[in-house]
Amino acid sequence: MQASLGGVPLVSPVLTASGCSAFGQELDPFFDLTAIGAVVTKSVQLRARSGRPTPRMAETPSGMLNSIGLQGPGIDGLLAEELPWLAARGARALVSIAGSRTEDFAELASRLRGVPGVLGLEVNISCPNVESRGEVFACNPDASAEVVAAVRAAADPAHPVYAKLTPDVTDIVSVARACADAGANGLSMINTLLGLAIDPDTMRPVLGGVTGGLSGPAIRPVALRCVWQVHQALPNVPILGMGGIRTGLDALQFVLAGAGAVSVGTAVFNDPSAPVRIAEELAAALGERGFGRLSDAVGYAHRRADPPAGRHSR
Amino acid sequence: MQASLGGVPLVSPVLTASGCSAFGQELDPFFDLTAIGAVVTKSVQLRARSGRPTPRMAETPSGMLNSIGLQGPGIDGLLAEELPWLAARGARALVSIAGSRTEDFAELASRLRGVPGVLGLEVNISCPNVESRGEVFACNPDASAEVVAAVRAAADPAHPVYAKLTPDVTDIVSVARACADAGANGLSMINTLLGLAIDPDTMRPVLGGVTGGLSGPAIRPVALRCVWQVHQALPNVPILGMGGIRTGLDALQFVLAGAGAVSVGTAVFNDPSAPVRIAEELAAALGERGFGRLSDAVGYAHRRADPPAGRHSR
Amino acid sequence: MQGLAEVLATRPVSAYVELTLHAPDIAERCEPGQFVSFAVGGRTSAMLLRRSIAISGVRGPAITVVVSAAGPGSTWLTELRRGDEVDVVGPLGRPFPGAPAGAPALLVGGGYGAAALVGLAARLRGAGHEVAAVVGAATASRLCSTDELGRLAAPLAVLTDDGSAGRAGRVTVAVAELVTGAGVVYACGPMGMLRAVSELAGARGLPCYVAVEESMACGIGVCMTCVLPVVGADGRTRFSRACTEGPVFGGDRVRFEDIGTLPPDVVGADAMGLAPAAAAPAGAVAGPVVTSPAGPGETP
Amino acid sequence: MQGLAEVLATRPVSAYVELTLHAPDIAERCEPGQFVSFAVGGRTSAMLLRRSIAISGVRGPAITVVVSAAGPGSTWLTELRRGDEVDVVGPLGRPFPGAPAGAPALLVGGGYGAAALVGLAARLRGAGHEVAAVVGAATASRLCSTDELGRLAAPLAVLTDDGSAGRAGRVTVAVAELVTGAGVVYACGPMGMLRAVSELAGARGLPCYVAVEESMACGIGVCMTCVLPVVGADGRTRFSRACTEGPVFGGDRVRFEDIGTLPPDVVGADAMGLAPAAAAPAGAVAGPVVTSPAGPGETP
Ligand SMILES: Cc1cc2nc3c(=O)[nH]c(=O)nc-3n(C[C@H](O)[C@H](O)[C@H](O)COP(=O)(O)OP(=O)(O)OC[C@H]3O[C@@H](n4cnc5c(N)ncnc54)[C@H](O)[C@@H]3O)c2cc1C
Ligand SMILES: Cc1cc2nc3c(=O)[nH]c(=O)nc-3n(C[C@H](O)[C@H](O)[C@H](O)COP(=O)(O)OP(=O)(O)OC[C@H]3O[C@@H](n4cnc5c(N)ncnc54)[C@H](O)[C@@H]3O)c2cc1C
Ligand SMILES: Cc1cc2nc3c(=O)[nH]c(=O)nc-3n(C[C@H](O)[C@H](O)[C@H](O)COP(=O)(O)O)c2cc1C
Ligand SMILES: Cc1cc2nc3c(=O)[nH]c(=O)nc-3n(C[C@H](O)[C@H](O)[C@H](O)COP(=O)(O)O)c2cc1C
Ligand code: FES
Ligand code: FES
Repeated sequence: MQASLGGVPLVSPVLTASGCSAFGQELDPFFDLTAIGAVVTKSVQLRARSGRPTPRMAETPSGMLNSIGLQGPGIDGLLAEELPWLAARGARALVSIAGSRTEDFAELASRLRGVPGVLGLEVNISCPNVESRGEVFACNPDASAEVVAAVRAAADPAHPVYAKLTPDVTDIVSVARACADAGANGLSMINTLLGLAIDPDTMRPVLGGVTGGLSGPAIRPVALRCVWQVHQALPNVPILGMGGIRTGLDALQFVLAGAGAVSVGTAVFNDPSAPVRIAEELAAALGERGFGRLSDAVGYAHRRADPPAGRHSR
Repeated sequence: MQASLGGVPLVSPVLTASGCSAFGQELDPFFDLTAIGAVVTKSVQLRARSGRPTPRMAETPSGMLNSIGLQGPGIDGLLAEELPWLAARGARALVSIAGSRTEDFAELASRLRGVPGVLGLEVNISCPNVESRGEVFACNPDASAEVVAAVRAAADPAHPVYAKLTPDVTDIVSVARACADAGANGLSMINTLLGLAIDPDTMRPVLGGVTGGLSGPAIRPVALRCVWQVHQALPNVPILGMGGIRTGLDALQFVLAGAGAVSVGTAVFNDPSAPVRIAEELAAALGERGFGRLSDAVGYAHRRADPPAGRHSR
Repeated sequence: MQGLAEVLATRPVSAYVELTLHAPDIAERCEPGQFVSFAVGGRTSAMLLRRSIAISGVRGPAITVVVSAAGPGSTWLTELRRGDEVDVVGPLGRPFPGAPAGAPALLVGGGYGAAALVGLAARLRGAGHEVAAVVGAATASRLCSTDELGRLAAPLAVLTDDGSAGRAGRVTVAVAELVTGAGVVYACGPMGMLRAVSELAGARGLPCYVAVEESMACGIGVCMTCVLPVVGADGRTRFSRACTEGPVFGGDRVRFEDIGTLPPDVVGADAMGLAPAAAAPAGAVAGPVVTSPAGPGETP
Repeated sequence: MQGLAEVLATRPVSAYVELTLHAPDIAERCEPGQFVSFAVGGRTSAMLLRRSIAISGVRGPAITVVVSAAGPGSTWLTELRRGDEVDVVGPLGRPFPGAPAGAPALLVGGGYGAAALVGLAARLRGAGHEVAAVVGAATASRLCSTDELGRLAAPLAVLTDDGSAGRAGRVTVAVAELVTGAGVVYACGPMGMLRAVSELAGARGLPCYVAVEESMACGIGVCMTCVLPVVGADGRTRFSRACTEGPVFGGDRVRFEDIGTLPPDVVGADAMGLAPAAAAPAGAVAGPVVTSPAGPGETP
């Protein structure tokens, strides 16, 4: 079931999600890492980061809150150990980069030029978890565009650059458009929603970071709405869709809404082999519905035309 | 457990939610309508509305999408039948009003002046379901302030005016502040999140209205975050908190985050007697934690002080 | 009435499962055509909404329902075991109205819809009415309650689309034959069947009552998700709630062809199409304005 | 390794429930100190995250776990019935290291933590080590595995805070007495107990291994929610994952007093406090900058 990410061919349209697969090593016992589209790595910054104090998680109805604070080895550690490990196994990495200043993003992009096994870059302008005095980049079209342009300019021309958007904005289409105009080769949608949980016993927020990012099936309808609106407005901009995907039929909804590929994040915590299972289920679902190629189904739900000759049980 | 809504005393801090209790009559067989804080009525407009074509609902993980389109009898029907029915039984109504123009809201407010049984007004500037060419009022601080000011001016001085906010904004605090500055006596938070579901068989959006409002436990962390942020910024503005409340401990979280009263909506579909059950559970939870009065607990999680001498099981 | 009912027995019935539940409060007050709604999935389930299921029979303090495993919620119901408890609300909705004095009744059931007619057949026979019945389904395994109705109705015509049981063909074929001898018609099953039966009865001026199905979020009349266009006594069409104004409606009152649409003559339809800035241009047909969402959200 | 395990038996054990599960792949490879993680709540549950439970024993192709009903997930596990199937992943985490040759071992279990020591006691005895044990709990009903450990360890000291069973007092009292005769100490139970035992062992320069508990979203090392400050071989403190670098750590390596905080000397802590606009003012202690969220969200 061939797919692609900003023109780069993928063996499968299903990828992991940044922060839900570390750097791939821990998932290796559960499935063949070369069988999925790519491992999307934990957002990395220039310097190593400890991350926030615990508690860093709270379970919520059909979801969870996390406040990790982008713990990670930093670009040097990534280049020295994590990426070589993946490349040695023929696995592909979509490297997620993050920073609190435009220059940081640009430097990260250039450090990753020509690195073996790196498929492309996911620019995390929307992760809500790390302290900063300013606003989330992705809440501001201009700030987002600035980062995307800088990354596009500094990055390896062979690396597609995907800008990752937050749903916590009044008009996600304006941010999407700004990123596309600034040279993004595609858009990753959505990051977590900002949420809170209070422990009824301690009567304080559960998370050390007070608020945290909400993910999992609970947010799937919001993620689908964002993909729908952005594809409706920018039908030619490739979308990597994510947010609560647990089954092939969930992934199918994202494809029909306009996503050319999907990421599976929180569902991996419930089912470590979810990415390969979901890819199989998606392939079967597309076949049953008469889609010869994945690309025929992308954005199909927007088009008024009758469904193809495939099975319709309703 | 006394509580109040913008200064007006309530017999209980638990109310129904607009659109989840029609006008109270259908819930009468399930619990004593005079025992809850108030019935928050389905948003009414000047004219009767048919509402959207079906399908109008889709179940989602720990929640649901709805696209009703504000079906209702219109203000004349409300004044003739629904409100008199409630007043005759000694039940209190917080009347939700909606419109597509500021003048509509003002006229509704004036039509409700002095009407028996009416406790106050909830101004629905954020319901995402009815067609209009313009933006949702509550997505724009100025538009919201304009409506609130007009309603406050036209409404019965004895009626507290609560502005109902949407979470689908970049900065809910700016909208909250604009409403408070415009004279709102309190803020109802949150309305539904805009979401979408696609039927994998028809491969079209499930809802006739394409997108719909997401509600239920799935959105509770987002609702709590909104109450937290607004109470943090505007500690003296009363908050009616709602969004996925199913148990007394859920309600307690909203109180600790800053809500002086709560609405229970989608949970009623699962448990028609939820409002009275939740009120009992909340009262017990407050007592167990050493809170003599509800008001002592409002916003407690923000204050660094040690918890009162109540039970701490951790 | 809301509470926990114990599952007394569970019995496979062709492709369905019949559950017998100890629910004295419901058994004592329910009437044929009414339904109950179950909380599904267990205490920690992500399925928040109740599932509405017709009451098929009453045996003393127990009620019976026949459940077809469609999606996850109904499937969960079919997996309940003897001794389990299930949270049920009911009886809900308006039952089948009585038959005109002495009128011979024709009952038409499609798929599991036939189960909701068994209690009605017994009640009509008890009141001295002649009862004939037509039961149909796509295939033999989807037939339901043919034994029970066989004991109560004469004649009983059984049809399957694929001819795997009874006569081959749709129920409407048998209805057309039997309707001439009937004085009142009752039907329960898929919408298409209800429409055809209503037309057959209407053509002969016979009173006809149909029990409809519409997706229900609350089942108790507070959410407005289960509406369909129904002509009222005043001749005006309104979006009426299947769960409280129904599920039983006069067959001639339901605008089957308009279900899922917004007919311009529905009460309040005119208010839906208004552009915010200006009133709808004169003469503009305020038809179903199915535009994609206008920006980030739609104003109220 | 991931799959469905059948519940072979379920037995109440004081305030807990012992489950015996048919899981040959896990039984054949697991070692004392490792854990498994269960999907809970059933197919349609809103509880997405797995619950981590220590492996208490192995019997041929079966493993046993002892579950304490805390919240909804563990409560669901305690309600499993014989014949039910449960989705389990494991064995997970790093086991207890071996004891130094000939060293007499002291095992210290708190509450259900004692269950994770039974397999270890058997292994150590099998390798010729003397094994003494101390088992404690708040009250008699919270004690666990006293019989099993009684058969494997001598002496076995049993204590309860409220004196309702064995000696009255905290386990540390008995540990202080028995630690002098020990060459290695193993402990599993509440964090406070692990800290006290580690200090007692450390004071005598004894190797000490503790199995910690931290809230786990994934249990397999991909989410970074289960970290605690642990001093590495290079002397530098890192936020280490309890699920993969643990759950067993050297007692002297865990900075118990800093759990739940961000000590400034943790690797990468300096990067956390940086103001976006300018570098942190010289000399500013980049301590735990616990400010409330800075506006609608926090930049990465
Ligand atoms: C008045 C009435 C009586 C009914 N009687 C029976 C009966 O006797 N036996 C039987 O097997 N089924 C009956 N149904 C249909 C039954 O309610 C649906 O099959 C069931 O709700 C589908 O839920 P699910 O979880 O299997 O499917 P899903 O598709 O997962 O359901 C998702 C949501 O949509 C709603 N929904 C989906 N399909 C329907 C539908 N056809 N009708 C109502 N709600 C739906 C569900 O209630 C749920 O809230 C009746 C429905 C109504 C309205
Ligand atoms: C390595 C390890 C071994 C354990 N061994 C056992 C055992 O043998 N027997 C036993 O009864 N319990 C054991 N626990 C604790 C058990 O995992 C928690 O009690 C359980 O996860 C709580 O889930 P809940 O649904 O009951 O509570 P909830 O509070 O509803 O849990 C909500 C979420 O927080 C997590 N969580 C809450 N408390 C804990 C905790 N103390 N540890 C880990 N996660 C937590 C849950 O996993 C869940 O994701 C162990 C935990 C760990 C980390
Ligand atoms: C524990 C955790 C850590 C995450 N870390 C990151 C991150 O570092 N960078 C990022 O862009 N998104 C991060 N995310 C967001 C996910 O990549 C994804 O966008 C979001 O969780 C929605 O997808 P899901 O519901 O499938 O998990 C994280 C999510 C979780 C649950
Ligand atoms: C079926 C349905 C109809 C609703 N109608 C309205 C409405 O007319 N006006 C309004 O302000 N909110 C409406 N809401 C939003 C609720 O009042 C409430 O803000 C939201 O559902 C979150 O609370 P909950 O999760 O407890 O339902 C509706 C919600 C549902 C589910
Ligand atoms: S299902 Fe809610 S009104 Fe009928
Ligand atoms: S629980 Fe996810 S990394 Fe340890």
